[in-house]
Amino acid sequence: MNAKKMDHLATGIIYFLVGVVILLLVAILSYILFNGVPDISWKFLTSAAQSFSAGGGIRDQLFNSLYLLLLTIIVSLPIGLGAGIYLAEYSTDNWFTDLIRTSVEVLSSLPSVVVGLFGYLVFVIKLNLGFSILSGAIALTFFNLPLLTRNIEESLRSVPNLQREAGMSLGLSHWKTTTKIVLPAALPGILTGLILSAGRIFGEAAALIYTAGQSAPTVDYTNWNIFSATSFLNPMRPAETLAVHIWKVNTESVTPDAKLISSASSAVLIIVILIFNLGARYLGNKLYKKITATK
Amino acid sequence: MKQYNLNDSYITEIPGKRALSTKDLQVYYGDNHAIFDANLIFPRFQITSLIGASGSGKSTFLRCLNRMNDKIAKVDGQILYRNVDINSDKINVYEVRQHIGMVFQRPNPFAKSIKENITFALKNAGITKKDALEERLESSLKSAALWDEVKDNLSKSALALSGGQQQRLCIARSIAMRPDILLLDEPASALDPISTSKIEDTLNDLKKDYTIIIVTHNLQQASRISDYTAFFHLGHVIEYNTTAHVFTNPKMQATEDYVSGNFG
Amino acid sequence: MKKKTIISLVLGFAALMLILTGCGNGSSSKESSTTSKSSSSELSGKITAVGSTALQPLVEKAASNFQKKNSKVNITVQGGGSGTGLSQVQDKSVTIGNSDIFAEEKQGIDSKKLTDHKVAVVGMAPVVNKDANVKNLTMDQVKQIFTGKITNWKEVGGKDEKITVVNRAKGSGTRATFEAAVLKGAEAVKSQEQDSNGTVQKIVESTPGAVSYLAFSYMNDKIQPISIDNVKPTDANVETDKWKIWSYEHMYTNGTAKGATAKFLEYMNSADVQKTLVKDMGYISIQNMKVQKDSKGTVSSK
Amino acid sequence: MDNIQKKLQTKSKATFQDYFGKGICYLCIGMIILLVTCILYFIASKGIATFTKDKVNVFDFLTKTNWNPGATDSHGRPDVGALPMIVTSFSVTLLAAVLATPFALGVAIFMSEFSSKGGSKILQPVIELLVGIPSVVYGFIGLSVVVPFIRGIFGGTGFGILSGTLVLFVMILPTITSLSVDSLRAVPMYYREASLALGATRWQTIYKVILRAAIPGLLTAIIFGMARAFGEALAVQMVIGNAALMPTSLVSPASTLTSKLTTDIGNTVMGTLPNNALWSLALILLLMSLFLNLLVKFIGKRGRF
Repeated sequence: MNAKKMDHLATGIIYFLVGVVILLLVAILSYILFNGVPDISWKFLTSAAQSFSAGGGIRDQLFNSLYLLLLTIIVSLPIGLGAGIYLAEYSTDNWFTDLIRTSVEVLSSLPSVVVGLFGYLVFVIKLNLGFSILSGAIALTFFNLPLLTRNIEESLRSVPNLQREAGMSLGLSHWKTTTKIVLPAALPGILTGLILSAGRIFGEAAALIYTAGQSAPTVDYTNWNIFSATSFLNPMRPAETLAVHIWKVNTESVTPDAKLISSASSAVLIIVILIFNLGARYLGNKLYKKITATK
Repeated sequence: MKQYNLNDSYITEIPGKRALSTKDLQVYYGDNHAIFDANLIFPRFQITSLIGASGSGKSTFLRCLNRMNDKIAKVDGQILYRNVDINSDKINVYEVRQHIGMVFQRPNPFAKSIKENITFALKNAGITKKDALEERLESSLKSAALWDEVKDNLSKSALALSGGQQQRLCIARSIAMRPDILLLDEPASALDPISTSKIEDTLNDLKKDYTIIIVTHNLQQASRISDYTAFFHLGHVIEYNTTAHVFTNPKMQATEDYVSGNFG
Repeated sequence: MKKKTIISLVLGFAALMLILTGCGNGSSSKESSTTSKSSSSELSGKITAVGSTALQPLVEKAASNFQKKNSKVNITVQGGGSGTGLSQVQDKSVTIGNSDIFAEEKQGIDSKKLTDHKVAVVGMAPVVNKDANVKNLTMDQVKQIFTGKITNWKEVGGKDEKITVVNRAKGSGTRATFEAAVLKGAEAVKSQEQDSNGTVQKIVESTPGAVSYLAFSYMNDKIQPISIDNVKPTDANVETDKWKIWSYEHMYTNGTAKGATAKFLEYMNSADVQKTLVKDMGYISIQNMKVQKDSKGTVSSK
Repeated sequence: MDNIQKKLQTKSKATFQDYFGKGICYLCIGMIILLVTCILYFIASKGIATFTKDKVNVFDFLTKTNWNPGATDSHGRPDVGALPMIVTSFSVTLLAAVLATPFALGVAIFMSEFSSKGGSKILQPVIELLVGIPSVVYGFIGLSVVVPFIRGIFGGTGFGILSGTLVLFVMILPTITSLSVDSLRAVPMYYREASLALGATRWQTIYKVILRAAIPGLLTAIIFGMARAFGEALAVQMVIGNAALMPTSLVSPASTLTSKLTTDIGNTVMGTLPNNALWSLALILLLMSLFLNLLVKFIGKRGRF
């Protein structure tokens, strides 16, 4: 077979593979959306969940998911940035760097239920954080870090070396060059990583069941005192997230409309991730343009 | 390729004030010995060209002069600047680079506005007064012959400029730091002839205030703009003399072959 | 941008440090958390109840009602499984351990240390996929099905269809109860295992020939509950022990319950909870039981 | 000594900035190492207890096929043989990776080499969207779509390795795809230009130049995917059947390490043999992924030269 024919054949195969995947994606997404969207109402989004009776909403779970996302990013992004910068800018090829890379990969391969139980015994019990958003956020950091670190490293590496040399040749410190020149240029890539990991946070259940807990006590959305037990901002309160809620209504709940709640919640979850995804991209582009002054 | 005796070299005495000199400079990339015993003296307020075939080590040598090779290569020997050996471990390399600036082969403006490209490093070096920054901005862009082209949209992204403008911006960025010495690594190789001649004009103007060391592939360029020329071959400095001598009356066979185009 | 990065870096670390140091202090001062002043009229304290997922919704709802009346009591209710509940209450990590199973039945638990509070009764029944066309079995047939002796529905008068046994997770309260009442020491056939009522319900509903067992509250019209020896699985039959497969829901405390915890457990057994929430949850009120069962399975009239 | 000479030989603000930066990086690295050490120590100490405290023979544990931690076998030893779970875990992970890799690579090549910006602009967010679908939702789709589908075609109950593989395939597809896209895009543009300029067709360029240059990145993408498959519990648990039996076919109920762990852990009491044995499963899980990591790293290193 000659090269031209091979080229056509390979192109055909790739289009076929892409077609199958697209079909699959569309099927899954429409399955979830068609099953769920008709049941989403304003009331569903804004009322509290019910244990035994129909008509419960997901207000608290939705908020908890978002808040947990925020806290997890606050905990894991700095560490991920530091580690990513180290690997991309400071590390040399030696056993220590290898050790770090292996560590990061080990973190990524931990089963979530193991992290959940570890988090339960260490954060919830030993460190006495209790079932809390904070325990959940720390546990999720375990999953978040590998993806984040790897992504930040790759994004930094993909910034041309010329930029680094430009900064260094002006007498800027390596750190300044990295943070003020290389990092902004790597921002779009870093953002992708953040979005990917955010998806994981939204969807994680097994690790949270044992750490953030599976109950959502009623909180007061007007109480801004972060230390008050009823405040919605208190990171020390237990918080059932949307994914955990879906798990719960499907496994042990006796709510009569469990099916409705779980399909509608799944759809909400997807829509929220979509909004987050697009929003983060939009903001990222805007930020990038602002930093780089491109119009 | 013809074999030349690499240990044979002709290095002329340099009269007048020296800006920078190297003594027995060796560079190794891992096990690979890239520069052998380079002993060169660069005169003040003159333009010196480094010429030689690809892989002759001229760029490597240039990058050693402001310690840009620190991370990638092992550099032995001395580099003397103001009687200080700036190749020592104890030297503050950031300070070195503020006095010995560098412009690279490909234009590499920061992804920031034109103004920020110039002022960014200045602010970081402690110049924060607005007037001072404005003054440096204008004077450096004027020196690089870019002021008239960009003065109306200084907040535009530097990436929107043409290649030649970008390279002149990079020169302006370097001289805004008011260095003593300016190192240029084939600054015009990626540019069209018009941009190239603008850059050459700029360098000629800069000569009165700066010591310039330039690596170039372009022999005409070397002969047009430089006062001294050093010829590199396989990591050895073969000949170092005034440009006129190197091009019209080379002392070494290798140099003669190279400048006459009979090389390799 | 940069400044923000630095600030967030610093803040992040500060927060982590704070947490870590805070925890150190916290763990030294923590006690099993019933810190109520019995003399004062208003209750206060922190109660953590962990364990059985089946019991969780009931306790959660009761806790929220209880807190409305006693605003200074803070109750956290979580799942995790009966085993987790029992071991954590034994370690005094939590105040109350929720369990579907007697502490005596659980390997590794020192039941003498724990005080049992039975809060509800749960009845369980075998369920089959509707396709099998079976409604009534003898106790012996059920036993033979779950020990793998009978493998086709036609052997017990149903359709010619292979039996797919779906068991519950080893060590779960539901399985322990079922095996005690039905298998009586015989070893169950190795088969699928699931650990939650909801999943079992869905699997039995959708898999032809499937058989499993569920708590009464998970019965619906898409699966077929089985009568045993012509006794229907109803609350009334459980109350008189005519229906044999039932167990208690327990809330264990380490030692005698005190203060707010005692009051809360008292509330769990009050008419308030037993008449409404327990019913809503599909459990049988402890007050309606005409008989009682001990940890060895011996039934006596009350 | 003049002012400049002095400055050259003293530390400046920039020097301290670098100390600061390095310090922060090392702190972060330290944090990661601390986390990893903590969790490794924790799982190892719990997992080893089965062998040290409960005197289970490691070899028996790895090779026996009977899992019944509550009971003892005919010799009076605890009956814990993890082989069925190990085999099943390996099977679903490898099968899912084998199945997902061509699709993921195809999509990645499409996104980085073929498509105009529009195509990947739509595909990318959609693929990222899939990462965020909770595994429990995948589990239920698996239970209500995949299991009946398999039952319809192959008979049996539909539960088993095949259903698990299909569910995992969808779950790890986005992970492998998006990481592969990253590593293909990281191949410098001039590789492509050079190859095309030499007269190579697009496919030759992709196959001989780009894929080859991206091998380490692609392998990492596959490891990350496999790691996710290895560690996935909730979704697999719903479709694999959870029977601690040696799998006899792709459609007979089986049990992975994670599904066993998730199903049973809440019902066991901390410190007892059944609980320790489950932690030993977690330890195996960890060691297996560690081993796989090292293996692929080794391959990746050889591939580069």
